[in-house]
Amino acid sequence: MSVVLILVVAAPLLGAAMLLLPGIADRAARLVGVGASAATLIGAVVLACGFDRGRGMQFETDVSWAPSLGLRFHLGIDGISLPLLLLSALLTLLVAVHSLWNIPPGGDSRAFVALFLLLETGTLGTFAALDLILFFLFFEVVLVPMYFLINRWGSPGERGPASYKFILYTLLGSAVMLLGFLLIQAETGTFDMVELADRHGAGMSHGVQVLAFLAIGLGLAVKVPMWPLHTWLPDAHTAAPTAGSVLLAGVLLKMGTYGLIRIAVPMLPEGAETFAPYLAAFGVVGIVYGSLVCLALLRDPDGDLKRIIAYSSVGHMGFALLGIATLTPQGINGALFVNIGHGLITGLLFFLAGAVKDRHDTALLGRLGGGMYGRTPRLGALVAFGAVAGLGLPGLAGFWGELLAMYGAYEPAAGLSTAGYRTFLALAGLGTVLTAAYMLGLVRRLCMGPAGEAPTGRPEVDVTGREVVVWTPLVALTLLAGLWPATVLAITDPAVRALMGGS
Amino acid sequence: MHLVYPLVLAVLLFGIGLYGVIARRNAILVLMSIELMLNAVNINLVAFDMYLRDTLHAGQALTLFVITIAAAEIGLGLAIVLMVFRNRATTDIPELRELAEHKEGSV
Amino acid sequence: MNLAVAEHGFLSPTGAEIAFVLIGLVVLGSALLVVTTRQVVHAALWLVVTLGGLAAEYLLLTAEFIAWVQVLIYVGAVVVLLLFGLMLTKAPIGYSEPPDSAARIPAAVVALGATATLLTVIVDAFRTAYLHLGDDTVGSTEVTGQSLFKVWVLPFEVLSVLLLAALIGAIVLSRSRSRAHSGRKD
Amino acid sequence: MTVAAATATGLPALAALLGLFLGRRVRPVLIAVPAVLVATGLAIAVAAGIGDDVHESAVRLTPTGALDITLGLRVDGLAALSAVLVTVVALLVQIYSAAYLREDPRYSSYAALVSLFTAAMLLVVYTGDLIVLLVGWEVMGVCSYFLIGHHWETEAARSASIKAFVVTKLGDVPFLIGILVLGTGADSFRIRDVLAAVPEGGAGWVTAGTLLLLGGVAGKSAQVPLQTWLPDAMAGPTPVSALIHAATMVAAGAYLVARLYPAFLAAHATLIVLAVLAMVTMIGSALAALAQEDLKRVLAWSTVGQLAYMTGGLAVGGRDAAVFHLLSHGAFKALLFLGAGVVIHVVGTGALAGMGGLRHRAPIAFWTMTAGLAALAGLPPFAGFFSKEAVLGAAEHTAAGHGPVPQTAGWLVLVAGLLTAVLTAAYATRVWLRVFFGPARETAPGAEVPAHADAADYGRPTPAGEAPAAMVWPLIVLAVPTVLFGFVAFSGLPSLGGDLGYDELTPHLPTTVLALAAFVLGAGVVAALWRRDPAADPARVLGPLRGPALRGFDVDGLYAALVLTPTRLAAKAARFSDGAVVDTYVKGAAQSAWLLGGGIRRGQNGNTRLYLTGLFAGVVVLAVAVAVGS
Repeated sequence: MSVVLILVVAAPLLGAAMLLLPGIADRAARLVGVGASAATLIGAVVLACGFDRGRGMQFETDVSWAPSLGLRFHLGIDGISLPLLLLSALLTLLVAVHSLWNIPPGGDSRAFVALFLLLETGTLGTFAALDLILFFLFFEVVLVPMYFLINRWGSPGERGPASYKFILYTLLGSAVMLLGFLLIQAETGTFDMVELADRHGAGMSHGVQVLAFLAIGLGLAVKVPMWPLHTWLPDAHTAAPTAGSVLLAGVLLKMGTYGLIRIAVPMLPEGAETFAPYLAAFGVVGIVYGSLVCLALLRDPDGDLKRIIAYSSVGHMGFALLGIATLTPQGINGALFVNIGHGLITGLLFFLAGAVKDRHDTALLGRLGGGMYGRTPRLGALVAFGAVAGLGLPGLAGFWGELLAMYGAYEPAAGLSTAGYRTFLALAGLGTVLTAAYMLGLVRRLCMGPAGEAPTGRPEVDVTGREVVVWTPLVALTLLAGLWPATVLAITDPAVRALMGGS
Repeated sequence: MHLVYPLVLAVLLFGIGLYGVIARRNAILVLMSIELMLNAVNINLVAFDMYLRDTLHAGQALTLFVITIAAAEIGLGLAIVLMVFRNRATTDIPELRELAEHKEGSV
Repeated sequence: MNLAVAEHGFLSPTGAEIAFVLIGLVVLGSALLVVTTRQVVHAALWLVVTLGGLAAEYLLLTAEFIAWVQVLIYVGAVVVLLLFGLMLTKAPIGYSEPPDSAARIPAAVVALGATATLLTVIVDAFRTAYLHLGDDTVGSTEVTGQSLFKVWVLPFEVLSVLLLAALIGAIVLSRSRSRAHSGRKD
Repeated sequence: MTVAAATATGLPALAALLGLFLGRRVRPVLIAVPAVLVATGLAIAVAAGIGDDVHESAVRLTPTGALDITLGLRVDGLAALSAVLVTVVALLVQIYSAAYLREDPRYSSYAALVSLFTAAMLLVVYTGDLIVLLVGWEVMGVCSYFLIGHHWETEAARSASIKAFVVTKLGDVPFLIGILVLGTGADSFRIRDVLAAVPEGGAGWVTAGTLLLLGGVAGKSAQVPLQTWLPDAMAGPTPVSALIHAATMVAAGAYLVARLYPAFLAAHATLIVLAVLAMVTMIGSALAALAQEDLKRVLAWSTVGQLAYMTGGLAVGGRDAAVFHLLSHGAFKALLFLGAGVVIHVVGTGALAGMGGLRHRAPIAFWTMTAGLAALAGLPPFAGFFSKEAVLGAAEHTAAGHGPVPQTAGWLVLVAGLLTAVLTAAYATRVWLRVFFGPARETAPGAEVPAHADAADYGRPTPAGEAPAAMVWPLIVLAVPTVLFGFVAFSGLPSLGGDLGYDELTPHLPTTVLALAAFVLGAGVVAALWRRDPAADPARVLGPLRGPALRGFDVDGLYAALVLTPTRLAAKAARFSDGAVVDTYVKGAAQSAWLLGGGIRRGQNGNTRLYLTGLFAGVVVLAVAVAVGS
């Protein structure tokens, strides 16, 4: 019964609840937001300090919640969920600080702050849940605030349809996932993730495992997003406000891959083995496909900057899928590292995109002009840094995840065809080249070229003090994770080995 | 006597009543068909009461109750049919279409 | 063992069974006519024949009290009410309903389907069941009366309340001619 | 020893970080130059003290779930010598560019990037782990991208920078896979374990791994399939070309092969492929160099040729010869580029047409570049002659049938080497004559800037004096090794880690005679053509070949057709398919929900009998189902 973890998960909820009190002015609401998310981050850091890498699940609380349904309020974190917990706490704090000065029009700031605090509770809960239904519950709690964030504070043009598509698509996916959970419970009689993971699918016949994996896999694949099920992501990102985009890309996408690693792979080994090649294939297609679409968007004058970054997320998460699909410890470590790296880099990219959009009143490449090196050199340098990190330059956070995923693909787990996975490896390599092409094309389109005058006529202000405060942690962590990958891998590796049954 | 005879009679009567309820246009004739179906049920009850040699005579008591309720129901049914006739000047069921979904109505 | 020649084989029907079947045929014929005749009033009259036949059936089943109640209430009150209804709705004598084959076919299909299902199920279940109607203690009025007022007192009283409610309802509905017209001007 | 190497690598990196952050406030020179100076001192100390032994030190960088990645150094003779070359050239380039780009607004970021580049190169030189080598490898690529794109105002710089990075990245993909192959084959990513795990007769994974590594080598050292980016990279500032595209980065490919030489020796197939690559690159680039119109592009194509010499030397088992050529080439090519910088600074344009009779206006540049060109052409006393001679010697040794390497590789490299020697002599003399002799052509300053030229150099001819001291002084420093380094052939380089292949550096009679004949032939033909008509361009000797040679044999057109257009089409198709195909399924699902709803709504037409029929029909069906089911 560890209070700290419950506090960490509940803190944002309390913050949101406090906002319901009357008399909280606009400014105070934003401060409450910052306070709550700061408290959560501090709690998460305390957890990290007290975390003992040797032991498996820690800070557990296991309380019966609905005996009739066999539901238990079971929280706990281990090497896999701790980094993600820290990442979402950090990103939410940055969003809170960002929202101190910059809340898009569309509703009062109290609602805005309450919503993203609720979102934080959902994400933290998902990463800490150890009971299938509790996981599902938090998985769903996340959707509603994100829907409102996009619907009310999004860009006026496409926010309506984009938010509908986002919530309906993901709801359908998670409904299918719920069926999978119920099937597992029907076969094994328990919702407890730890016990199911230790059983490694014992007590479930091959057919059931395959069916359950298909259902859960589909539900999670929508969230990852896997290639054919990804069309909601670009629309959601183009319509979402900066805060929404950062949280959507930084944290929500991780729940899909985390679910695969925590639930699907360890609990349904036979299911995983049958579907691994397909997952890998779709992942690799996602990588190449994402970068191709970005290339096309670059050449199109009304291609949207945020849409390009959204498709780059499809590419990055393709690597995570490839890593998971290899079913090897290094592959899964790679997938977890991609999660962390992608969270930091794409978070930074979306913050930058938001800054560019605020300065130019448009995100359309055709009207953005260029020459940011000339007019706003520091912002241009940051965009270049983000793009270079995004294309997976070694020494920055983006590289290690992709390297480990490819390393896993080179030598997949026993039952998988090495020839097939090596072709996936080659395709993924091609994907990195295409990623490099469109990322540098983006830098050329935005930053290089004659300075010229600002398209909006307003004097262009370079990076402001406030923006520096929000972005420095991301830049610093990208460098730290890039130069010293052990910060993440040392935590995740023992947990992944334990999860994979020490294989 | 074989229990089957009353049961078969009840079923056939019930079938005819059912046909009447669906096929008839005049509301009152529909009420008559309902009477037929209720009587079919009564035969069933009485037959089973005899067959099970029930000490409580539940079957017969229930038949009595059914008869009373049927009477009450016919009373009300006719009152409603009269109201409908007074307002719509017809008792043909197919013409009473007020509840139809408006063709052009959007959601 | 062959059912036909069993102890109470079908091939050796008792007198009661023969009478039951004959009256049954009469009841079914008249019921069919109630449902199919185009003369509305004829339908009501055929209904009387059906209910009378049923009362006879009850007698054969030694449910003597039920028979008389049936005759008294159904034939006496209900059919009369129906006739009043017909008259009040200005269904002229000799008025025939226009043929409505569109609804007839599906109705026939559904009715036949239901009947066939019920028949198969019941015949299959109660093929060998046999009613011992010998001693007449079961259906006499005295026995029914005792059980009615000893065991079924509460439902009996509730029923009376129900009848009262139905009575008031019918009166309210039919009497509201004047206020209904004035009330609905909006 | 390894601590000194580690600090040598760390210092420039630190200087880079400081430079980037303190850019505006502190004079960039004060950060960059001292750091490189100390690094040079350390490198020289390490090289002096290394002797024959190999120093190893490693600490685990990170667990990965399978093989660990170690952060460590492996300092041997090869690494020490290369590090000296890198640090010396980097120091000279930093000093040179301090003067060359003094009034450039973005000099601080430039200096920081050059320091970061030096740190990355030293990391590649010293590291003991293949994955960390890849990290250094790609950081160098990104630094070259940023430095080529330094003058991002001009379109040439913009496209050249992306082209350089994407082409090298294309080469780096097989490079990464090759590392994975070697790593899993030797069950460790450390170079020491990989070399130890290579079986005597060679193995499948060794050949596969080394072949894949060739992709990265071809990309980074601009060998045939991926050489198109180097000539365009001349759009970057000249000192950058001197440092990155002459001495260090491009040599990293050859250095890697030398570093993993036992593995390559065991894979004969790889050596043959390497030999063929080297042959084609040598001849093609020499022809292209002869036909170029811009001084820096001539030097760029000649670098591609000289690199092919090194890979040729490696292909025929002459590791020591190749490294010897790497070192000497690093020296004299850096000299030539810096000299070219001075010449362009004086004349104001990079085109050969605009130059002539400069021996009076830029005397120091004249003498030092003469030494450089002589070394390049292979005139005896200079370093180039001895190193090229060593490579030809190794080739002849293998061609004669000795040594483990297949004979065919030997013959290929020998023949190509001699042919290239002729062509090199030709274009060296042509450049020498056209730049320093003949009538002084006065092209108006600000003449139209050829597309690929380096914008910063143009439009500022300084009639007065040759160039500031800081630009001229490094030339002299580089001239010393260009002249004297050749005599190292007799004493032999400090042992480069065991007797690997043919380590005899002293010139042999037959190859020396052939080489001298080639020189005389090449230089003589060009001199004769020049004497007959000084104004005309001696390149007309190429005749029909001149056009394609100028355009680099249209490899760019080939790439555009085979790679760029299909990618563009695939991109359009992907975007179309995303919008039309995948999305229509999603929208279709939504639409079908609407239609279903509409259909059911139409059923509610108010006909009560219809409802009753439906109801009873349902009941009957259920009853039948239950009856049949039970």
